[in-house]
Amino acid sequence: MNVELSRRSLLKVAGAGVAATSVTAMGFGEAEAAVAAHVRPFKLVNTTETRNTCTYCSVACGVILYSRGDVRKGEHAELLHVEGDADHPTNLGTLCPKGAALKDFVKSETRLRYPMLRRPGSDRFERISWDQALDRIARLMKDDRDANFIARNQAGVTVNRWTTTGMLAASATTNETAWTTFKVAKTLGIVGFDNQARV
Amino acid sequence: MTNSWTDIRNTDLVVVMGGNAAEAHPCGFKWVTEAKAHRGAKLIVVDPRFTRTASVADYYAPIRQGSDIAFLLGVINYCIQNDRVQWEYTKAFTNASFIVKEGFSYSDGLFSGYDEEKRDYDRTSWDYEMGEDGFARVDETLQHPRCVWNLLKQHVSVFTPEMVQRICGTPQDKFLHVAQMISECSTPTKTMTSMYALGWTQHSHGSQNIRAMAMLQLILGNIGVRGGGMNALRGHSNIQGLTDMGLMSHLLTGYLNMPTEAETDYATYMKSRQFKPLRPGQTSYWQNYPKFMVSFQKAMWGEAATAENDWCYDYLSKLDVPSYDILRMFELMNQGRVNGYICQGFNPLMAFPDRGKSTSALSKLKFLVTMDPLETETSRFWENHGEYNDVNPASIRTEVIQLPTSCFAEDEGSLTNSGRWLQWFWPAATPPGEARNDVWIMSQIFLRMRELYRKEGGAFPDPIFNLSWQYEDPNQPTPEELAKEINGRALVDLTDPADPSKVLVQAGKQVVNFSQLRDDGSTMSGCWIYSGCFNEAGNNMARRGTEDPDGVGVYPNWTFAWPLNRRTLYNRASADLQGKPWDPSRKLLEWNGTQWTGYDVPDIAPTARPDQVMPFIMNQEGSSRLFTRGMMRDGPFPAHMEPFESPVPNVLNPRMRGNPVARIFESDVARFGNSEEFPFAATSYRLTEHFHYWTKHNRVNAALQPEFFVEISHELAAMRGITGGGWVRVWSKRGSVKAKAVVTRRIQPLHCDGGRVVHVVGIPIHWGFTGAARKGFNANTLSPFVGDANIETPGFKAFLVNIEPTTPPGVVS
Amino acid sequence: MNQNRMSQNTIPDGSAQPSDAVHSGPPVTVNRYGPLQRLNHWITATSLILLALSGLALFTPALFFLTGLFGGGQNTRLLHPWIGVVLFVSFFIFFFQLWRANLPERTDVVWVKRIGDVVAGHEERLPELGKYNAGQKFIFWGMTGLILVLIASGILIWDQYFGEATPIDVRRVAVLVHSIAAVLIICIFILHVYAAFWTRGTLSAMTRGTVTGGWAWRHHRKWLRQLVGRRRIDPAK
Amino acid sequence: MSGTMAEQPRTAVSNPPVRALAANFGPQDLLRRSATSSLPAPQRQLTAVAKLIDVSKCIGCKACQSACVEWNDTNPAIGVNTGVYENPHDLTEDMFTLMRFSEWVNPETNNLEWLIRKDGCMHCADPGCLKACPAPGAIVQYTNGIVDFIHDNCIGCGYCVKGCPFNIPRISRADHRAYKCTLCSDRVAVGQGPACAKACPTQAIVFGTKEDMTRHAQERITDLKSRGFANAGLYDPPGVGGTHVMYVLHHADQPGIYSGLPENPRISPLVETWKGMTKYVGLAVMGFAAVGSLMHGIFGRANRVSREDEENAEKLVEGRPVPPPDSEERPG
Repeated sequence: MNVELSRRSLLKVAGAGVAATSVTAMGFGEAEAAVAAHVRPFKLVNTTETRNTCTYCSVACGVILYSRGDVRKGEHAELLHVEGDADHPTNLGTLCPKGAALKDFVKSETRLRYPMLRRPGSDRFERISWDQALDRIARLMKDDRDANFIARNQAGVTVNRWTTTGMLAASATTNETAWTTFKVAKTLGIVGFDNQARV
Repeated sequence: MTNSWTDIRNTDLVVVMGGNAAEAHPCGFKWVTEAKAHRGAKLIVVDPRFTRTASVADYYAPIRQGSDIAFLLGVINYCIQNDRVQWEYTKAFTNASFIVKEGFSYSDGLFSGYDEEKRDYDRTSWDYEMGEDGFARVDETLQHPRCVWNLLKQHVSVFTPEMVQRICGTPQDKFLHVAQMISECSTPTKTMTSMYALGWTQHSHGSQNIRAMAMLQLILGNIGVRGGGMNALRGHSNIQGLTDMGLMSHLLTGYLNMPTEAETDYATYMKSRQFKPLRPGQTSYWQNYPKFMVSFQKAMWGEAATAENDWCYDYLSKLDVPSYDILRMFELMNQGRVNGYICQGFNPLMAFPDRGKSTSALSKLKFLVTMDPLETETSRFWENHGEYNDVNPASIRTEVIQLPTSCFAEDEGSLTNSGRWLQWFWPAATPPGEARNDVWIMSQIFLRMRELYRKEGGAFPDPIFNLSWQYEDPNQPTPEELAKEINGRALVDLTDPADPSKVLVQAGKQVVNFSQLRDDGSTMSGCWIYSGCFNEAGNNMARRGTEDPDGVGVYPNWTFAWPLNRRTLYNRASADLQGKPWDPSRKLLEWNGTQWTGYDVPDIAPTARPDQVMPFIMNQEGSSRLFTRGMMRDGPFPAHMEPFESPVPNVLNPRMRGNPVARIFESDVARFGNSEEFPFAATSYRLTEHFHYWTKHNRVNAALQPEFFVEISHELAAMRGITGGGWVRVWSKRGSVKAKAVVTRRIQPLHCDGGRVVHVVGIPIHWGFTGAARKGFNANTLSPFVGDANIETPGFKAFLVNIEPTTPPGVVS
Repeated sequence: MNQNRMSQNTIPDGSAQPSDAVHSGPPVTVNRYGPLQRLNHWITATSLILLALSGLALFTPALFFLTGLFGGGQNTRLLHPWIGVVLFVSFFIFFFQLWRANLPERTDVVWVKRIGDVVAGHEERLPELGKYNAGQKFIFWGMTGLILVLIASGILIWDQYFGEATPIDVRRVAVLVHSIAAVLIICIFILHVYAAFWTRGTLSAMTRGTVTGGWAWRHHRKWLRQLVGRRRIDPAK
Repeated sequence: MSGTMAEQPRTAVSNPPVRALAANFGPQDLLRRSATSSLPAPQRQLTAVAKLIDVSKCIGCKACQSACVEWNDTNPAIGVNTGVYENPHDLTEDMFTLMRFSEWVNPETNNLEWLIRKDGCMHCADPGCLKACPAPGAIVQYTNGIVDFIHDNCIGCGYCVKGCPFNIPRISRADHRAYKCTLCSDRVAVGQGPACAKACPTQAIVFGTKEDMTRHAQERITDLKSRGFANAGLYDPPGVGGTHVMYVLHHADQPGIYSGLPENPRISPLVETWKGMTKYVGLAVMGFAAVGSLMHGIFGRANRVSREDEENAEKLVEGRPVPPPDSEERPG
């Protein structure tokens, strides 16, 4: 992340609701070791901060993700905590009940981990490899496209429609993902192409 | 949103109608509380339910779901009757003075040209009278009987407070109180903002709900000004982006659109899009359409797109219907005419209307591919979950492939928020197991198909072979590569037309923004409206400048807003014909005699004279439209239309059911219920504790709102012998659900036409059969399969149900 | 003479229990408590002491150190209510054996009136007494009442199991009542123990289970006469 | 009016630190310590802090609950719907704060008002929990007003629950220790506001010095009065010496309508008696009893059985004539 976060201490900022005089009175600037049995040690110490955007609604609140490890250094990283980005003009660090619990979305027990296949008539999913999954998808799609692609209409006009396979694009993916998806879907001639804008 | 979230702080009056901002967008709603605290702004909520937003409102008025147009036209009528109109704005910046053709009429709730057979209008009479000079005729004095203003005046005249009460069930005194508060904003120094969402869009007449408020905002002079505007609170984090990027059946990127069968070649296609100005000296910015279109085609097919082959115009699919939207696709699916479906992070089984139909449709597929970070009901639609998903897996032949994707915390890229800000974000965590990001997955599908076509050949492979795929690692294009492609670059040196010796942009360099795009194939740009997001200055979406000159709420250096980093659309309308701000204390732009200056990027040519060039540059008129000509299928003015399932007949025309031109499929007509069998008016909605069907997977939100429930009034509860916390069965013509009952004073019976009492049943969505929360039934088991006449948004907000006490799921009564 | 005869023929009611018996000496010994009764008594006594200690530890910070005896505050909090249950059960097994012998009689009134002589040890100035004197009866019934109060109030503030079921203001009353009752029962306990020591020869009743004839003659003569009388009729005894 | 108003206190003006920081207060700043008589007087007086909850700005979104759970890593159970919006249905050891909803029809306007109050520890200046606590150092009060539980010292007796005038603390079924809002002492100690206040979307919850929070409250009250809430006011109950969590109420004259917010909370007289009179009198009585009997034992003459008693017993058993009792002697 290329942006330095503001490091103003709550009680030192004008408008933070605290008179400047109180700052030292509250012990700021005076270093005393925290006693474990007393004030709990601050849990974000030595975590990696990352600027991100809440994945839910389109207020698009700024969030800061605190993790152990740094993916940008190629390390394995575990998300520890999520908090609103105080620098963000819209949410000023605040978050709604969903945003405040983003960590539990990321770490949900029902997160998917492996490609799965459900065979016709089966009552369960079975794990498959990415190659199996992707080759299968490519095959299914090509066969359907080849079988049902409408190159020309009755009038002989080139229409290039593929109506028998549809696609719904995700609403929480990035514009860059959207562009990739758009290119692939429109190139194949998928006209049954839509997104969540309506729901 | 025409304005930004942070701009709401500048308002004097917030009207939340057709939405529930506090509940659905709490952090955006912060700016309403800011306006209240610091400007003394007032908040009005008009809703069938006393919502969380209403709990902090200064005034609340109840309304029957689906009757918003009558209410809004009533307010417009009130403003006209009481001369509460921002006249200077209305005369100069709207088409009030335009004269409409002879033959246009409106009676019995229908406009001229209705064909009951086709369920469609012949819209030729809905247009301006054209003068010999090729421009539309106007009457600045607004005296002409057929000028838009007089037609509007007449159109709204029936919506008296009495009529509003008959239709909406809103007590007259409450309606008048609201109308009076709103009308005060007609002075140039008072602005009102409209915050709406799915409460307006999800009706068979959704677009007209919004038109009605937009018209009101225009005659009050509230569009383009600080603290004003029409603010659509988009639902998903990047749904604005996906719409901008054109991930829809009838769209290309940047609101360019797909050709139809009638547009047999590029020239024909372009003819109907290069709009000429309808008034002298106006901008009509869409005249630049070819520049954006050609640059788009070059972005798609690079070298292959040439002037000779009309920039690969034929690679584009040509539509035989207005659009293959989700409703049409599921209808076709249910008819067995769709074989494959790919759900990229989406849960149609839960999110689409008439779940029974969705299940049957999905069961007819050959294959279904789902891409999602989480389990979805859709990917497990074939799995039996007792009463919650009563299907027989053995009889469902659909092959399902479920792909695990990364989520926001593991991704990088930009999201476009409701205020059109493109905000770049960075990854913080490693995806679980083998989860991969969507770009990789889509690339793999494409590359593997392309490989198959190379090996085996097949149906029209040209676009596939020629699709521009110039990435360092074709298997995994990087977000930067893609963003740069979206922004666009020069393919050859771009020289200054005035002085060919001067190179503006060198070949291969990023264009600074869409003003540099050209229609001769010398530039490419994936999405013109985003152009400027990633130019030679770098990734502007990653900017995090927090400065906000004079605290106006513009934040010009925070990320990037489309178009051209403009934060408030139509912002030139914030100043009068001399270029002076309507409200000096709320200056956004000002004409300094030679050009526009101010806080925001002008939404007009910087040197366009205020007295000559009107603010609405995207319109051929140069002004905004109170009368939309033939642009909307269901009328140039909003007309009162009932939902297809309504507890009361249409007061204006009892024979008229729903939206007279809304598309309905044969099979669905049979699945509409009537008010005899289903006496209660249901509406579905979201709760603040949850986000769609995602947060039920999250233990914290599941704990905050664990179980599916419905909300009813004490009166209805007494009538049906229902107790709070007890189980009820709610059923519509399409299905039946069981839920806990929340009996509340926040829902009150409405007294409509002829003393008819309408009881409202509130049905939150959010529950399903996967995740951490309790298994629950789904609101869309009940909702009807019908969409808006213009953009096919399903009508989730107004339908009919019945209700009775029952036993818990699994217990036989 | 006649008197003697008579007194030897009619047996006075000293509320003796079946297990009580007298054995000719010298020295004469009298069975006062059977083995089970003694076990019962000591279980009750022990739990009462443990309860007092753990209770006091939580009653005032000054005595919090007593929690050390139970392996810390958490254990003290955990054990105290369970010991209470033991006390309750054990005491009431005891109660049902002794309650009859502790029913008040006319002589108790005299005993109370002459409490001065009691404390001074002038028992010759008191009427002949049955198995228990008024003081012992007072302790018996006092314990009974207070234990009932303590168990009831104790359950109300046993948060781990009954906390949520009990309204907060009820719990507040209960905790007050519990502590007052505890203070009283501890006082009675002290009185009981003291009396047992002060009245020499008493302890053996709860240790060996027997007292000397002299002890019985001095403190519970009517009870002794009853036992002797029984013996006449049934020499086997 | 915007001109005259001071900028609203914003708890979330800063992002949390990630480098190690020394806590700004600790054991040396204790004003009170449960079950401890000999507490050294604090060397310095920290400025009193306070959390202000403006009920009139609260939209009941439960972000505070969510943020609280996340910051404190608690694990609230997934319950059921019982016909109300409260979830969970009461404060628990895993939910330190709870939105309480009440639907109230204002008799004056006949309009419905949905009164939503964030319940939780009030951080009383005179903390009943601390007064009731028997475990030395299990509950502490810092000179900045924060009342905190030191779980290592907690014995789980639940006296704090009874002592609290607001019925706030809860005992964990899992580790048998008492839990409640700590006012995020760990955050305050590094210059951050409480997690709930930072999250609160409408900033209905703000945090700062008590002085500034009181001033801010006055501005809010002025605004509310201008909107027709004549009885708007600040809830800072004197009965408990004032609190470090305060409410702005639109109907300050009747706190009871906000899901039973106590009219005039004070430590229950029962608790006062229990922790006061009973303790002292009780100890005195028991002491007196013990000492008294001991004295009597030492100085008083023990009640011994005489030789004569034994002989009389033997005579009685053998049926030999026994000297008639004194009582029979006297009349003759």
